[in-house]
Amino acid sequence: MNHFEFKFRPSQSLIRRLWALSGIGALAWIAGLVAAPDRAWASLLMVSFWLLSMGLAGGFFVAVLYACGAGWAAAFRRVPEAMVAAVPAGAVGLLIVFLFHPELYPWMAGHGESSGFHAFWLNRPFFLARAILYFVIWLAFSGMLIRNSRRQDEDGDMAHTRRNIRISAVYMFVFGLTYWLASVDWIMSIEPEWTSTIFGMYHFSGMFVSGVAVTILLLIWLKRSAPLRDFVNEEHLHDLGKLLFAFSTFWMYIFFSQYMLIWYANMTEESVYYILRQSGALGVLFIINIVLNWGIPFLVLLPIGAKRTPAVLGAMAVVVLAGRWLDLYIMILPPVTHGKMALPWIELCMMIGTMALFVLAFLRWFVRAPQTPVRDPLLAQSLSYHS
Amino acid sequence: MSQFQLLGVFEDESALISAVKAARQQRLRIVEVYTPYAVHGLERVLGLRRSRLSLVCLIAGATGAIVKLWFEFWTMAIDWPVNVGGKPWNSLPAFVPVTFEVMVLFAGLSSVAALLIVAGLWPGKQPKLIHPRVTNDRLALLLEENDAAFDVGRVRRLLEDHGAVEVTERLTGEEVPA
Amino acid sequence: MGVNAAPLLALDHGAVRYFRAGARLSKTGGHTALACTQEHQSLTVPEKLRPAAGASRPIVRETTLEAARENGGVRSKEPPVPELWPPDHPFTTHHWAMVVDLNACNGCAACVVACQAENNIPVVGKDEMRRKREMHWMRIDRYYSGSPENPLVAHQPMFCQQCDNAPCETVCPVLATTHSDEGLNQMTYNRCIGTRYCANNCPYKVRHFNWFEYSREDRLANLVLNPDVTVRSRGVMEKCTFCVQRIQDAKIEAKRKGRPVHDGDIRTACQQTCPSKAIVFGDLNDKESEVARLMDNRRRYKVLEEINVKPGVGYLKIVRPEVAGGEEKENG
Amino acid sequence: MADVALRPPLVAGHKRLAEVTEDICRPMERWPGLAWWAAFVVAFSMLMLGVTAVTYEIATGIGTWGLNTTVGWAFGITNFVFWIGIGHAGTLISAILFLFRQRWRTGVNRAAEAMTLFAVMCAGIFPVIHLGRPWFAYWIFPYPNFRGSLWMNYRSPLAWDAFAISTYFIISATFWYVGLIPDLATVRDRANPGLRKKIFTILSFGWDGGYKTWNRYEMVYLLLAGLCTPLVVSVHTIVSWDFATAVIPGWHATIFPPYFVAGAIFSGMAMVLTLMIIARKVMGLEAYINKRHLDVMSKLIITTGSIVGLAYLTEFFTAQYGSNRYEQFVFLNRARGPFAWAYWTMVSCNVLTPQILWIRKIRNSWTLVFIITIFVNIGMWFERFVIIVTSLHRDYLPASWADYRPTSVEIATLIGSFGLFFTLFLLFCRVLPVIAIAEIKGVLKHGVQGEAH
Repeated sequence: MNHFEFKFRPSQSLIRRLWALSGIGALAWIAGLVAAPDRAWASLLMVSFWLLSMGLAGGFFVAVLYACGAGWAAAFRRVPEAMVAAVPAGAVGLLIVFLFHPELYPWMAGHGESSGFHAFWLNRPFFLARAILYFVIWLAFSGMLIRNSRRQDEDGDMAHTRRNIRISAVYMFVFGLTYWLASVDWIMSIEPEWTSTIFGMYHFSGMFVSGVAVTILLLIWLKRSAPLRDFVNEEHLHDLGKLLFAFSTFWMYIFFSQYMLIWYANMTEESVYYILRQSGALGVLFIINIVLNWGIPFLVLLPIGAKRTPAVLGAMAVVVLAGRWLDLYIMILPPVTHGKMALPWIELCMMIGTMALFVLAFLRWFVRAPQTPVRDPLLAQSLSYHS
Repeated sequence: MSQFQLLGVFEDESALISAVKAARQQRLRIVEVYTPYAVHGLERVLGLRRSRLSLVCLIAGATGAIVKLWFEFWTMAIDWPVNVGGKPWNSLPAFVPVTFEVMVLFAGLSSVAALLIVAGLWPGKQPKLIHPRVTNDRLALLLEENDAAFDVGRVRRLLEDHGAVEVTERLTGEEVPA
Repeated sequence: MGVNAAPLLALDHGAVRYFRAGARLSKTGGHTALACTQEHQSLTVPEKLRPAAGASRPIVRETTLEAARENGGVRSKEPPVPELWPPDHPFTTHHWAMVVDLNACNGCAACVVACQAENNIPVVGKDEMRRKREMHWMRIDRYYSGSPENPLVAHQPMFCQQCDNAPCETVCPVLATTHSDEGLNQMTYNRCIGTRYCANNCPYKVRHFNWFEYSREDRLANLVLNPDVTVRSRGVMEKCTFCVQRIQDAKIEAKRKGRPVHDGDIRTACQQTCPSKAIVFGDLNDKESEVARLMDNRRRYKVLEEINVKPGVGYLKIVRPEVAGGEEKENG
Repeated sequence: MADVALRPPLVAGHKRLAEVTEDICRPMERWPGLAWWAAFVVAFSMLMLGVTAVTYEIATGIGTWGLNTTVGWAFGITNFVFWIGIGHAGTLISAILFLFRQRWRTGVNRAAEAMTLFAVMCAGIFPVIHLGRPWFAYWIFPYPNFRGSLWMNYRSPLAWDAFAISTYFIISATFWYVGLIPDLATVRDRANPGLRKKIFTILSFGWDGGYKTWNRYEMVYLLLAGLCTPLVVSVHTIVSWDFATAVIPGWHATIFPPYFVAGAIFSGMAMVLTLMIIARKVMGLEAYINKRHLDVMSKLIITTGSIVGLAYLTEFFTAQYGSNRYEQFVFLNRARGPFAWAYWTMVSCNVLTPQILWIRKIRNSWTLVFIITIFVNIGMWFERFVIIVTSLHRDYLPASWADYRPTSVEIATLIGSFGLFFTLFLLFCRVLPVIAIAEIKGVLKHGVQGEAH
């Protein structure tokens, strides 16, 4: 079997360093539990949701590539496939929060009265059952996609591609529904009185753009450090750069739609959300959030050359990721800290730890299969791709 | 001073591309290539620069956006401030949509205007067709003598070798019979 | 409505006799649609459409005498509503406002007629009435509560609430409806092009549109018009102005006499006519005014204040001997 | 080889360049047939009916429509949003798919762009004629005047709309015309000397096929596509803000922007398919508009239809999940109130019907897809009707609740807008190349030799 030649092993020292970084995150969390338990728990929710979202972004990206018959990306499809490894890790973190710190959700802790559908939807057993259901659906669908993709390495059968196209089409819709509900369940219900119908879409845009950013960073790294040197070229990066540009702008569009409509109507029950997040020091973060998620990437990636330069593109991917972190921070922390800003050492350390954990999970899955889908029918097209 | 020119007419883009490549290799002066559609990859073979019209688009768009945003603020908050529904004088979120539209309008119209100007196109301009079927199914390569070594016979053969179905000799600026 | 009843009158010893014996009712077999403004304003949320969050709407509110008298009848200070907009529109001179005592209102509709006469509001006729296009700037909304056999009735005079954060104003593309620096929501008729967005975006639906040219060149009929008020043409929006002509008149008068406008100098047409004195108009910036005092009343609430439009009209809750479900009750 | 199997050729039947020119230009050089005249007479009569209705309405007053104090917008604005939505698919096909290098677009983009223009014209009429005083419609623009400082209100979504629609029309027309120039030159050079040749000479700007111009032209085309993409999103977003900025429950929803955009693409795609299925039969363009277009566009219909369905679900769910009783009521009232029939028409036509396109057999049948697109067109009209009317007719104060019933004048106006649309489209089919000749020539070889791009 010639595909064993494609096997890639990360160095042990790298793995050790990544574990060390993850340890810092874990220690920060434990220290946080003592120093500022509310923040530590909220931060765990935040990092777990981020980790899960990155995994889901990988799976969704694979589904989109299959469903659109996008040949250009076949060569590096193993990267988003392996990103799915973050889903179980994130799910564990979320379950820890749901099981051991229900106080994060006022409705779970029994604050405030609710009735009717609100009470039916937001009750603990149903909430946990739904969470499990989402995890199962996501893992089942992305698992099927990955399995078929890997099996094709063995037999080169076109039927796997066809099957994956069908699975992807269904998954895209199932994913849209479940990710929206999950974001409502886990993030929006921290403030159970506040609602926004665009919330699911908002999270979707953030998830996808940061997923693309992570893919770009992994590609640049894997291209430099050998395994994808011959499979990834400037054209692939260029197209990913376009995606980063487009979805960063899409995020801005969704952000603006939500903010402008709430600002315009100025109804108290909606505007409290932004009033909390624009007061004091948080107001500065609010602006930085827009700058990171859209302002800088938009201006820098506008010229065509920037999207083809790995250094620039990688830098923008980092900026977008930082933006996503800040976005989640602004969404999750203020209701817990009541808008008071403290030095976010717990959040920052846990962020670094989660990043390391993400890379570890990614590598674990990435080494299990050849780093490129060797017998994919679209591989040739992907390798000779130029826009 | 009128120069001697040779026009090679092709039926197929691949023939044209190979002829262009050969002509460039032999350092012949290519006056222009005429095609019924935008042949992709030909710009690389011809060594044409990327058009800088995108710069026009960018500058016009940015100008439009800035001017409009300023104008909106000026009319709403400075020239004639009117209290509408208690909205702040500086209602930036509400000024964004029109700013965006005007940016697109400026950028789009300026780019097209710039194209028409630099390409010398205007309504009612009489076309100077190099070959009557060049907007239908023929691709044409126009070469011009660039030095004394320009050998008409050799160039004619080169064009024919690369699949030219028709080669005509002409002088600079010569009208084509309709 | 819309039928001439004069032939039924009879002259009896030089006086008009308003009754007649021997009338008989019989079925004509025909149908006619009633043109009635009252009927379709007495709707409540139908059973099958009742939402979970609360079947009734807090539009007409009731309270008990004990609750109303608590703390000397003065309402406790409320924290200011948090805002996304900077407060850059202060009302420095006057801030006109009105308070309606729902307890005093008996639904006689004299205010509606007074308003119509004062403000040259067109009479649109039976057909337009059936299409729900009555032009009254003021209407009496009627809500029922309690059992159908023995219902409790609440009357609520409804007219432009002169919101400080008026949703109607922001959406007008041509600045035909704007806010005055005295807190009035004002219409510029000759600037209106009739998009009707303002009426759609009005939560109280108190804006009225001239669907046709309602005014006519009728030299006799036009003698009843109030010369201080514009006659509106076709295609423009109109609504309650707080009798702005009277406000201006009083301001000019006060200026002429070199004194400030006193509380009570201005009386709107509806206020002037109300037999039970349920309507009070005045300047909120004058802390001694009756309207400012009533705004601090424990019974005072504002209709739809939860959507933060900052209405300029307060209502005083109805006092009932007992209110089902505790101290407060929301009807609608 | 696998690549070829997954991607059939774009143009069937190994056409040669001259054949392409011939195929596309021939129909417009012949005297129209009986079928065209019959269609034209019908469309023109519908247009005249509409002109009569609008003339009567403007002369008499907007009261000739069935609106009332509570329901200030209904049929007219429904038609406006409907037509704007139809227009969006044209831009989607020509601009967005161009950026995504979806080469199948070349078969349909010209007609789709023309459709955009005509749909925007139809749409643009409604905001003007629905005004109380339409003759003052120009007051919505900030023009210098002698009344002192009198501008307009940039905070109003209707003002944004005026800018968005006019920009959209101007840029779409420009984009369309820029795309036409090389083809107009082709038509010019085929024409015998005479009036036709003179007209096309003026229209084609002296295009001579020079490659330096082609190079710049391609750049400008790319720029316009890049501008049109956010533009088309912005236009329907702003249309959605006409409602979403309001405080009326059922209108004020943050999801409106992406939801309206998806709905616009959905309805527009259906209209493109409706028209193209007819046009390909009537005009004999079977080679250029083929099963692949049918398949891809059907898939786009399922995708956007499902997004729209998800948006319905989101709105309904969020209202019930939240604690706003007015919001909850509006959605219960939609499903069970007096306009429940319209609501369920919308749901069944927009969400349920397109789902049968998942079945490949149905997706491959011209007739069945045609029927489904008609359902989608109807459903999307009702979507706008439901959003506008059911939110308005029962809002905050039960005392001001009202009903709405369209009058014959409104229905005649709607018919008239269809008349205008089809009249313009039929004329377009007669006088201009319905398929982008130069672009089709550029992709002629695509797929045939397994060329990878």
